[in-house]
Amino acid sequence: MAKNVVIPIGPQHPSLKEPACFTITLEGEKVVNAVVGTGYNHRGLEKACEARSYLQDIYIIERVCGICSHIHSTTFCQSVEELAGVEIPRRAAYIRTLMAELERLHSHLLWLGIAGHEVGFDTLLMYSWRDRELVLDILAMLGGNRVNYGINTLGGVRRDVTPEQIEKIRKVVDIVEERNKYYVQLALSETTLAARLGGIGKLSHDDAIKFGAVGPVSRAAEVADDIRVTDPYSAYDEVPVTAITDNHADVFGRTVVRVLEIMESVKMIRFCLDNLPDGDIAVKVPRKIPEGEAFVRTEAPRGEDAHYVRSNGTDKPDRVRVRAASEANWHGMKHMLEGDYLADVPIIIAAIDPCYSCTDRAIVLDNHDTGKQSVIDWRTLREYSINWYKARGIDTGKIKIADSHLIF
Amino acid sequence: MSELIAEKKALSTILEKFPFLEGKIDVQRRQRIISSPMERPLFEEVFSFVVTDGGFNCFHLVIGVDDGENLGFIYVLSNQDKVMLLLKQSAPKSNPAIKSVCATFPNALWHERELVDLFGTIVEELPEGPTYPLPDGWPAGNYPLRKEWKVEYFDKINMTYNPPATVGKEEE
Amino acid sequence: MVALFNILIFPGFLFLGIYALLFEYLDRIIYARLQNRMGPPWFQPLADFLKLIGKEAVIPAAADKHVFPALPVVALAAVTTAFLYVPIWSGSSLLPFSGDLIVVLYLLTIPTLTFFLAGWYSTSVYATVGSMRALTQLFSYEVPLFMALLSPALLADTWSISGISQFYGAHPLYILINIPAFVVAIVACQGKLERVPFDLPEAETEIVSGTFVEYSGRFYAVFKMAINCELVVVAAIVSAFFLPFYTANPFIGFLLFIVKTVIILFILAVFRSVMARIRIEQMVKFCWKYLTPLAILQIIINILLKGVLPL
Amino acid sequence: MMKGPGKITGEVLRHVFAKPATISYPKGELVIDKNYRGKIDFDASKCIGCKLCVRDCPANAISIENIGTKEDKKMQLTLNYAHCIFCCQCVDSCNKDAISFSPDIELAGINRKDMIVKL
Repeated sequence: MAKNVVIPIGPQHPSLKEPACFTITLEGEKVVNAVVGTGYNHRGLEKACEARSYLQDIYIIERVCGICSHIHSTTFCQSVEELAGVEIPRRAAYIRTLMAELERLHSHLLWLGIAGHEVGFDTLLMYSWRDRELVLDILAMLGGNRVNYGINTLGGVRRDVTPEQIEKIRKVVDIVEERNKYYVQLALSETTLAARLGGIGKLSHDDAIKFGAVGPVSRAAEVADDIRVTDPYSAYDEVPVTAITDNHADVFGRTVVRVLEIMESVKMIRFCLDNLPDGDIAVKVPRKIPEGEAFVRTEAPRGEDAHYVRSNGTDKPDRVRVRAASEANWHGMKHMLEGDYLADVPIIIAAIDPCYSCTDRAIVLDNHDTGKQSVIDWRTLREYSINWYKARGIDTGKIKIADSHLIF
Repeated sequence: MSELIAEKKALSTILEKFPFLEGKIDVQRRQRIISSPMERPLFEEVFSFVVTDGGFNCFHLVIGVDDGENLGFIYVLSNQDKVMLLLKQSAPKSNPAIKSVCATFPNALWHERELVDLFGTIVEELPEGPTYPLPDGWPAGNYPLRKEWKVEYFDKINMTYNPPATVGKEEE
Repeated sequence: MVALFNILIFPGFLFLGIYALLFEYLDRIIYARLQNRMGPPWFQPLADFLKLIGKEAVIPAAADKHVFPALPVVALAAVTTAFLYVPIWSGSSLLPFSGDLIVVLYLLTIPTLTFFLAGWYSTSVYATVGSMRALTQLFSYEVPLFMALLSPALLADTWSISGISQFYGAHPLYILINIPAFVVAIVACQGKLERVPFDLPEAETEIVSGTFVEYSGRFYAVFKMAINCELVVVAAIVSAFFLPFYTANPFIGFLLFIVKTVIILFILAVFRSVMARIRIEQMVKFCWKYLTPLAILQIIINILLKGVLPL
Repeated sequence: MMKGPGKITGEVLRHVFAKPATISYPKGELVIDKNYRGKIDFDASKCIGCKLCVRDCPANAISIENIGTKEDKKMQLTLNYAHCIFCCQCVDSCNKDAISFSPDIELAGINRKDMIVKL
C-alpha cells in the first residue's frame, strides 16, 4: 500500500485515560511516524502554588497526580523542610516510607491491570485491580482517602499508625504477596502476553540515557537509577532497597521490573512495620520559610520525581517546579513507537505508565480568590468548538441540533 | 559532610577550568552542586565544558524562574555518580534570548517549549513544533509564570487578559 | 400457517432475537463471574438494545447514504436465515435440505463481509483499519473453520447439518474422533465472532471500536443484534456438529438444545477470558501454522476412517 | 516453567462459583473505614472564630461567620463541598477541636447550590 494512513490517537481515545494526542502515521499496520502532543491537562498548578501558603500547597502538589500523590507531597515537604532547616522525626520518616511503598504497590498493580486491558486481557485487569482495592482500603484507613491520602504535612505526618492498623496492613500485604507471586509467574509464562509485550517499544541502554528515561523504563534497560538507592531520603537509608533491573529493554522488561518491584515493596513494608520507631510524628515548621532554594529528587512508582522550590522569606513560595516521572519518559516515546505495529501503540504508551496530568501539571481554574465561578454553558461551549474546528477548515456548524437537547 | 568526595571532585573539575567561578558555584548538600546565575556567553562556555569534559552527560530538566528584572534558567544535569549540577543562566526580561540545548539533549525539547509558553523566553534554534503546554487560542504576550501576570485578571472564557488600568504599575 | 409461525415466532426470528439477548446476558455474566465481578443485571442487553434504538442515528457525511444503513440489516438477515437450518428441538432443523451446510457457512460469512463494508463505507480511519483487519482475519480463520466443519460431514457422508446431527446422534462415540476438529472450530469461532483473542477488527484500545466506530443509534442496535444472533447460530451449529445428543421429545430436546449451546457459550467465554488479544500478523501466522494443519489432519483421519469403519 | 496460552484458565475456572469481589452499588453493602475523611462536622459551641481553618483551606471551601451578637457569639460554618477536596486540613488546623471529619462520602447531587451547606 503506497498511501500512508494517519491515525489520531487522542485527545479522546479509549486507551488513553487522560487527554493527549498521538498522531500516528501508518504504513499498513506499521508505525512509520509518531508525533506526541500533550498539554491538554495544563492546570497552572505551579502558578497556583505561588499564590498560596506552603501548607495549602501540599494539597495542591498532592493533586498533581492521582496515583503518585504521596510521593509528590513527600518531595515537596522535603524541599520545604530542607529550606526551613528542620529534621523530621524518625517515626514520621518511617510512616512516609511505608505510605510510599504502599503507594508503589497500588500503582504497580494498577499499571498491571492497565497493561492487561491495553492488550485485551481484561481478566488480568479485573484481578489485579481487585487486589489493588485491598491496598487502597489500607491507604484509606491510614490516610483517610483512597488516592490523595493527605498524610504528609510540613515537618512530619498527620496521622499515626496504630498497632491494629499494623496488623491489618500485614494481612493485606500477605495477600498481595501471594497474589503477586501468581502475577509474576503469569507475566513470565503466558504466551499470548509474552507475544504481545515482548520486543516492542524498544529503548536501549544508551537511548534510555540519551532521552533521560527514568524509573521502570530505564531500569528495564539496565540503568540502575533508583533514587532510593543512589540518594536515600525518608527512611530509605535504613530500609534495605534492592534496585530491580532487567535486560529486555522492552515492554516485557518493564512489566518484569514492575512485578518484581511489588515483591521488593512488600519486603520494605514488612521492614517498616517491624522497625517502626517510637516518638513524635511531626515537628513544628514555621509558616514563614527562610529564603533559599532546594532541589529534591525522590523515587515515585513511575521513576524519578524532582521538585524545585524557591522561597523568598514569606509564607508563600516564590517558585515551585514539578518534574514528574512521566514527564521524563515522554521524550523517548516517539523513538519507542516508530517501527512497531498500530496494535502495540496503546501498550507502548501505557508501558511508561504515563500520567498526563503529571506531565502537564497545573493551571488554576476556579477563581477561588474572587469567589466567582466561570461556568460555560452548553451553547457557548458548542459555539467555541464549532469555531475551533472552523479555524482548521472543518465546518461542523451545519449539524442541526433540536433545542430540546439544550436542557443543560 | 565528610563523604562529599564525588561532589568535590566534580566541582574541582569545573573550578580548574574556570577558576574565577570560585565562590559562585558550590556544593550545597549531598549530591547537589549549585551555581549562581551567569550571563549567556559565560553560561554557554561553562555548559559546553561540563557536558563534554565535566562528565555531566545526563540532562534532567530546565527550570524557569522569574527573578524580577531577569529571567533565570536553571539547567539540571547529572553525571555518572548521580551528582546533580544546577547550572543557572540569566537573561534580561527585555530580551530573554537563550540558546536551545536540544541538539545535545533531545529531552530538553518540551522543557524549552514550556519556557517559551510560560515565560516568554526566546529560545534560539528550537525545533519547529506545536506549542506546549498552553491551549490553542491563548492570547499572545501572556506569560503566566511571570510574576507580573495575575490570574485574577484573566478571563478564562474569552481568553483575554484584562489588567485593571489602575493596578499593575506602581502597586505590584 | 404453522410454517409461518415457525419462521417468524418459534423457533424463528422472535425466538432467535430473545435468545440472542439472553445469550449476550449469559456471556457477560459468565465473563464477569470468571473475573470475580458481579456482572450486569438480566435486562441489561435488552435495555442497551432499547436505548440504542431510541438514540439518534448519525450517518457520516462522507459515508454512502444507502449502503451504510443497509449493512446492519443485511448482516441480521443473513444470520437469521442461517438459523433456520440449525436443528433445535430434534435432530432435524426447520427447513433441512441436502447441502444446507454450505449455505449456512456462506450465510455466516456475510456478516463479516458486512463488517468489512461497514468499516469501508464509514470512511473513518479507525473504521478503515478495522475493516482491513476484519478482511485479513476472515481469510485466516475461514479456511480452518470450513475444514473443521467439513470433516465431520465427510465421516457422516452428508452435506446437511440435520443429517450430520442425526448421524452422530446414532453413533455418539464417533464424535470422539472429531475432537481436533472441535478444538479448531472453537478457536476459529472466536475469530468469526470477533472475540478475544481475535477481536482485532474492533480492538477497543487501539482503533476505538474499529468497523463500528461510526455506527450509532438503531443501526448499531441492529448490528449488535446481528452479532448476538451470530453467537447463537455459531453455538448452535457447533453443538449440532460436536454435541449431537437429542431426544424425540421436543420439550426435552429443546431444553437439551439450550444446555448444549450454553456449554459452548461457556467454553467460548472461558476462552476469551484467559487470553490477551494478539496482533494481526500473529493471528494470521497462528491460523495458518497451527489451525489449518490440524484441520487438514482431521480431514485426512476422517477420510481414512471412512474407508475402514463399517458405515 | 511451562509456557503456553491460557495459563490463567485454572484461576479463572476457580472463580465461577466464588463470591464476586464487587458489590451492586447502591444496593449492596458499602464498607467505609471510620478513618475515612468525608464531609466535615462542626461543633459551633467550641468554635472561637479564629478562622485558622479558613486560612489554611487549600480550596477556599469553608467560611466562618458570627451569626450571634458580639457578646453571645454563635459561629456558623459554611461549607461548599463542591469545592472541598476532603483533605481535612481544617480539622488539623483547629485548635479547639470544633471541626471533625465523618465518614460521610455519599454527597453526590445534581444541583450545585445544594452543595453549599451551613453547619
